[in-house]
Amino acid sequence: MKRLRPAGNVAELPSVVFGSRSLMWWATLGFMVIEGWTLALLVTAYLYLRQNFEAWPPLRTPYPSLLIPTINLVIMLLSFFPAFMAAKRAKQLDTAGVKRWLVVLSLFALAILVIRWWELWAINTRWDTNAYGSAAWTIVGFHTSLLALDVADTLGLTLLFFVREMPARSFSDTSDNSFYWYFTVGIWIPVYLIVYVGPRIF
Amino acid sequence: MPTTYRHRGAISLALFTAASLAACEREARRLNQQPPPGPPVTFVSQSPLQPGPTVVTDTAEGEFDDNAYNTSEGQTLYSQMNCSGCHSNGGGNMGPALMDDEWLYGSKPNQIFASIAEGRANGMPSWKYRLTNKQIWQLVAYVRSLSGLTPKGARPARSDHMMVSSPPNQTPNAKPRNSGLPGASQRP
Amino acid sequence: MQNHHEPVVPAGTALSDEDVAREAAALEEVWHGRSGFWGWLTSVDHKSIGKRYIVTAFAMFLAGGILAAMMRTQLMRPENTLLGPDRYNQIFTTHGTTMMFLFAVPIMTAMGTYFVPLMVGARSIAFPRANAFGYWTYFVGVVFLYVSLIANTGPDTGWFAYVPLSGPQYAPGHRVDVWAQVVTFTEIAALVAAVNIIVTTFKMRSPGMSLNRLPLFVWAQLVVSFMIVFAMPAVATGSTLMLAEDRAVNTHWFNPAEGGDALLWQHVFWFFGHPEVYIIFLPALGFITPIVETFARRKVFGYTALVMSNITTAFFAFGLWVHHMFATPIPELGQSLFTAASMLIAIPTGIQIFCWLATLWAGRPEFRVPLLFVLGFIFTFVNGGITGVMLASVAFDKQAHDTFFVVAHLHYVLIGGGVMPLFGAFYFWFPKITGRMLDETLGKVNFWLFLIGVNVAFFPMHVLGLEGMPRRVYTYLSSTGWGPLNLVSTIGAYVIALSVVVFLVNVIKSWIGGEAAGHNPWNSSGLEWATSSPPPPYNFVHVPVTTSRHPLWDTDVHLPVMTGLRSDRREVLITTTFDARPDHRHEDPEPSIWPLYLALCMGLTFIGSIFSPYLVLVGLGASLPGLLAWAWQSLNSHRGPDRVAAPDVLAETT
Amino acid sequence: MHSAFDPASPQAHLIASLWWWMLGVGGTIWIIVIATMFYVSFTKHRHREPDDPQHVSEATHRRMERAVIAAGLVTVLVLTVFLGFDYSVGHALAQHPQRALTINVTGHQWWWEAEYEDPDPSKRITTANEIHVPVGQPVQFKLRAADVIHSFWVPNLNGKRDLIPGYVSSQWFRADTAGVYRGQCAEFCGLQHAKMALYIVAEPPAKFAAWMAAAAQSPPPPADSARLYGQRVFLSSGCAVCHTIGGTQAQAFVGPPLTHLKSRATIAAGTLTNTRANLMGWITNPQAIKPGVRMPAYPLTPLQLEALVDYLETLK
Repeated sequence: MKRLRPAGNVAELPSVVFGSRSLMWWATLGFMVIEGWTLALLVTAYLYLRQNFEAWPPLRTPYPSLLIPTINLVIMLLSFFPAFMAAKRAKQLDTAGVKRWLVVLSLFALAILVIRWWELWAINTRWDTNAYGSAAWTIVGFHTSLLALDVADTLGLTLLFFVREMPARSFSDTSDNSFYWYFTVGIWIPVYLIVYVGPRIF
Repeated sequence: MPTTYRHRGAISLALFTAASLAACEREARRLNQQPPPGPPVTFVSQSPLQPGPTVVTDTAEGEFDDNAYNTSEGQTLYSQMNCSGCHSNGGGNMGPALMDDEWLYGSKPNQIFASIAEGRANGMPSWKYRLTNKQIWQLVAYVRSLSGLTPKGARPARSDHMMVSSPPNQTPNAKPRNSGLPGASQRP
Repeated sequence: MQNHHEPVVPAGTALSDEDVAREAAALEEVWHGRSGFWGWLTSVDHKSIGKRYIVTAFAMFLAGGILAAMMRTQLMRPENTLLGPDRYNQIFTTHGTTMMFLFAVPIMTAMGTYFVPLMVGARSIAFPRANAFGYWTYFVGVVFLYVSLIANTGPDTGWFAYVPLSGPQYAPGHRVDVWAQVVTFTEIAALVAAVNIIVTTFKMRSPGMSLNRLPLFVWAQLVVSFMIVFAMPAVATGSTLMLAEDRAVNTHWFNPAEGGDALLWQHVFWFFGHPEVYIIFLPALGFITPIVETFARRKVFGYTALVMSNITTAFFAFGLWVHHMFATPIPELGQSLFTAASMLIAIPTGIQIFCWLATLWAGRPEFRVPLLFVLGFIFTFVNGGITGVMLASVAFDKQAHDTFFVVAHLHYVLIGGGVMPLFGAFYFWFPKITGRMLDETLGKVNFWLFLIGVNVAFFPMHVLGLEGMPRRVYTYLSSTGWGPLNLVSTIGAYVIALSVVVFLVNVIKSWIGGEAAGHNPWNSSGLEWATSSPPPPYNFVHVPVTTSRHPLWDTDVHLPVMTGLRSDRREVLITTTFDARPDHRHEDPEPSIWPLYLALCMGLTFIGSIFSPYLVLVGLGASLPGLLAWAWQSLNSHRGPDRVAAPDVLAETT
Repeated sequence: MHSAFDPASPQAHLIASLWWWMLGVGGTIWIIVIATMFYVSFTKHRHREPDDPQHVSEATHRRMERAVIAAGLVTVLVLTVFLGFDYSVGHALAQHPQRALTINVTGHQWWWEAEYEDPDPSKRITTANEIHVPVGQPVQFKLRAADVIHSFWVPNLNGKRDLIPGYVSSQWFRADTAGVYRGQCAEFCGLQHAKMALYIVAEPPAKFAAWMAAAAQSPPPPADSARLYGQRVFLSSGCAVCHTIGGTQAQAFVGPPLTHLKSRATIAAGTLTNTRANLMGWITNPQAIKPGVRMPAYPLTPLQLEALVDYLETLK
C-alpha cells in the first residue's frame, strides 16, 4: 500500500449547509422526481383511456364538482406563504420564527388533508363505475398519499421543534421540508386542471 | 425471558404454518380427479319435511366454498350456463335475486345444491343430468359468494364485463334469512 | 478559504505509520457498530448491507436456477408428467420473477451499494439507513415470494403478468397479488438504492475526482440509477396501482367493457420492462472495464466513448418498449419507428465491445478467471445481441415472438451480458470483500462448464422456436418433433447447474481457507484497492485525493489524502457536484433498528393490502412512530459542535 | 409440418428469406467479432505496448481509434441495410388484399372457433380448431378473444397475431402449397396454453368448395336404434349444454361445435388424433388429458358411452 501524504485539510469547512449543497436536499429531489414521474405516468394513462370513450366523462357519468376542489386549491396556493416563511426563518437560524411558521404550515396542511376527503368524492363517480372513475380516483388518491406523507413530515418536524432542543441541521431540514411542500402543492395544479376542470373541456 | 421468546417463536411459527396451510387449501386447483363411478348426482333432500329417509350429501364445504379456483370456475359456469338469463348477475329478474340475504329454499351449501340439481318450482330447471356434481358444487360456491356467505379471501372480484352489480369481494358478510315461499316447503 | 479547496497536490512528506494507526484506532472506535446479532440487525454500514444484499440476491439466483432445472426436467421429453400445468405455471412465473426482480436488478444495485462509495473514495454511502431499509424491504419480498410458492400461491401468469389473464376474473385467489406486491418491494428497494447511488456519486466523490475522472463502473451505476428512477415508477403505476386496484377494489383499468384497455398494461409494463434489461446489462458492462484494464495491463481505450455509449444506451432504452408488442394490433408506422430505435441501440453496445477489444489488443493480457469471463461475455453476448437485432425486425419478430427463439435470445443477452460479467466481478472483487482469493483452478472449471452449459442449453432453443415451439408450454406432443433438441437443452441446463456448484464450492473453500489477498492483489488502479481487504468500517483512514482516472497507477509514490475530518464522530466529506471540490463535512448516522422496523411495516402494508384495507391502515399507522423514532434517534446521536453555512449567517452551534 | 423454415405462402417465404439473410449476415458478424477477440487476446503481435499500463503510444492510439471508428461505421452500415430489408418485407406483408375469403377466428380457453363470413347469416359455417382454406387465394382472418389474450400463429403460412379482448386484429396469407399446417397458441393463456393447437388445411379450390358445401349441411339423423340412443344420451346429458350439433336441439357455443366432428383429424384442440379410442378416453376423463380444461368428466355408464361414441362417429 502506498503511504498517505496530506494534500489539504478540511477541518475548517462548515458542517451544516442549506439547499442543493446538502445531501437531504438531493434525497428530497430524488423523491420528487420519482413521485412526480409516477403521477405523470398516471396522467398519461388517464389520457390514453380517454381515447376509448366518445364522451368524457362517459355517458351517464356526472361531471366532477368544482366547488370543493377549487376551495382547496386556493388554500393550497395560500400555504406557499407559511412554507416560504418557515424556510426563510430557518435560513436565519431563528428558532422562534421557525416554530411559528411551522405551526401555521401544519394547520394549513391538516386543513388541506381533511378537505381532500370531500375532494375525492367531488369526482362524483366511484372508482369501480368505469375506467374514467378508476383513473380519476387513482390520480387524486396517489396525490393524496404524497400529501399525507408531506403532512406527516411537517407535523413530525413541528412536534420535534416543540418537544426538544434541535441541532442546527434541523434548520436545513426545515428548508427542505418547505422545498418538498412547494412540490406537493405545485404538482397538484395540473392534476386539478386535468381531473376536475378537464372533463368540462375535452 | 428466553422461554417467553421461545413460546412466542413457537406460537408465531404455528400461526405462520396455519396461514400457509390455509393458503394451500384456498389456492389449490385439483384438476385431474377421477369422477366417482355411478349415477351422476348424489340423492339430495329437497326439504327437511320430505317423507322417507333424508339423505344429505357430503358437502365438502371447504373444498369449494373456501377455494378461489372452484368459486371462479363456478362463476364461469354461471355465465356459460346462462344463469344470468333469469337471475341476472345476481340481482334477479325472472328468477329470484341471488345476492341478497333472502333465501327461499335455504342458504346452506347442500340446500343450494339441491335447488340447482333438482330444480325448483316456478321455473328453475333441474341441472343434475347436465352438470356434474363437481360443477354444481362450484356453482354453489359462486352463488354463495354472491351474497357474502363464503370466506372473503376466496370470493371473486369484478369480471371483465359491464359493471351492473357490486362484485362478490365487495359484498359484506351476510346473515342469511330463510324466508320460504308461501307453501314452498310443502312442494315436492 | 480557497486553498484547501484546491485538489492540487503540494509536495510534502507522508504521514507516519504511527499517525495513521492512531487515526485508524480513533475511527474504529466511532465507526464500529455493535457486534453480535443485534449489531447485524442494526448495521447501516454500506459494506455490510451490500454483502448481505449480494448473498441474498445470489441465493435468489440459486433458487431461480433450481426452478429452471425443474422446468428443464419437465421439458426433457414430450408429454412428461413430472409437473402438471398448475405447478409448472407457478414455477416458470416464479423463475422469471425471481431472476428479473429478485436476482438481476438487486445484485447489480447491491454491487453498486458495496463498491460505489469505495470507488469514489467516500467513507460511507449518502443515506446509510435508507440503504438498510431498502435491503430489508427487498428481503421481505424474497421471503414473501417463496413462502407463497411453497403455500401453492405462487404467481402463475408469467413474469409480465399480461391482463386479462392476470386480472380479477381469470386469476382467482391471491397468486397474482403476490406477484404484484413482490414487484412493489423490488421497486422500493431499487429506487432507494438508485437515489443513494446518485447522491453518493454526485456529492461524495474524493476531492479531485471530477466527473471526467469517474471510474466507468461508477458511471454505469450512475446511469443505471437514473434509469431506475424513470423506469421503476412505470411498473409501480402498472402493478402496484393499476393491477392491484383492479384485483382488490374492482377498478376498470384493464376492463374493455368499461372503457379500460388490456394493451395499456403492456405499454406500462414494457415502458419499465425494456429499460429493465439495460438496468441489468449496463452495470455488468461497468464490471468489464476495470477487469479488462487490470488484466490487459492497459488503461481502457475510449473512456469518453464508453461514457457516451452508456448514456445513449440509457436514452434509447426508453424508446424501445413497443418492440415487445409487435404482434398486437397497434399502428404499423409506429412499429417501424421502434424497429429503428431497437437497431440503433446496437451501435453504442457495439462500440463498447470494440473499445475493450482495442484495449486487449494494445495490452499484455493475463488470462486470469475474471478476464476469461469477460471473453465468455463477448462470445455469448454478441450472439444474443445479433438475435436482438433480428427481433427488432417487425416481420421476423412476428414469427419469433413468444417462442423459444425469444427464450434463447433473452438468456443469451441476460446470461451473456449480465451473469458472465457478474461471475467475472465475483472473482475480481471477492478478495476485496473477504480478504481471500478465490481458487484459480476451480474458477477455470467453473468458467468452462458455464460457457459450455449456457451454449448447449440455449442454442438449440433458437431452432425450437422457429420450429414452432411457443414459450411457457408445460409440455408438448411427441409428434411435434421437438423432443431431441429439448433433451440437449436440458443436458446443457444440468451442466450450468454443475458449474454453479463448482462456484459455490470455490466460494466456501476460499472464504474459509483461501490465500490472503492483501490490499491490491491484482495491482489494479481503482480507489477501492487503496484500502485494506476487507475494508474497515470507515473505508479510508483519510479521504484520498484523486489526480487521474487511475489513481493507483500514478507514478507518485504516495497517495495524496485530505486530512481534517473529525474522528470523534462519523463524519464524511461532501464535495461539489461537478468538480468534486471539498464543500462541507456531513455527520453520518449511527446504526439503527428503525430501517428494519419500517421495512417490516412496509411489508405489512403491502402484503396486508392483498387481504384487507385495515391491514394497510395498521401498517401505515405502525410506520409513523417508526419514522419519528428514526428522526429522534439521529437527533440524539448528534455530536456537535457544528459550523453552519447559511446564506445569511455563518455560525458555530452545538 | 410446423416450422417457419418451411414456408408455404408468399408471406412466410418473405419472412424466411429475411431470416436466412439475417442469419448469414449476423453469423458472419459473430464470426468476425469472435475471431477478432481471439486475435487481440491470444496472438503475439508487435503492437503490444510496454509494461506501464498508463502508456499508450501515439501510433497505437491512432490505430485503435481507426479500428474502432471503422467497426462502428460497419455496424451502422449493416444495421441500415437490415432496416431497409426489414421495411421492404414489412411493407409487403402489410398489403392486405382487397377481396379475400374472410374467417372470424375467436380464441377461447383453450380452443379456436372459426366462422366463415358470409353476407347471408344462414350460410355462415362455424367450425373449430381445423380451418380449411383454398390454395392460391388470399384468406383474411379477423381475430378476437373471448376471454384472455391468445395468439394466432401458423408458422408455415405467416407470423403471429395477438387476439386481445376489446380489439379486433387481422392477419392474412395465401397458401400456395396444399397441405396441413399446424399452429399453436403463442401467447400464454392459462393452464392449457400448451394444448391449444390448430390446423390450417389448405386444399385446391374445388376440394375446398366441396368441403364448404358439406360443412354447411347438417349431418343425417341417426339411422339405427343404437345411434339414436347415442343421440339421446348426447341431448339429455351434459354434452348438449356446451356443444352444437347441426340439425338437433344442441345449439350451445360454450365448447367447440361438433356438427362435423369426424371430419376433423384431431380432437381437444390438436391434442389427440380423432380415433374412436381417443374419443372414448377423452369423454371419460378429459381432465386426465388436459388438466384444467373446461370440459368435465361426465359420468356415463359404459353402455351410454358406447352409444354416444357410435353416434358421434356418424358426424362426418
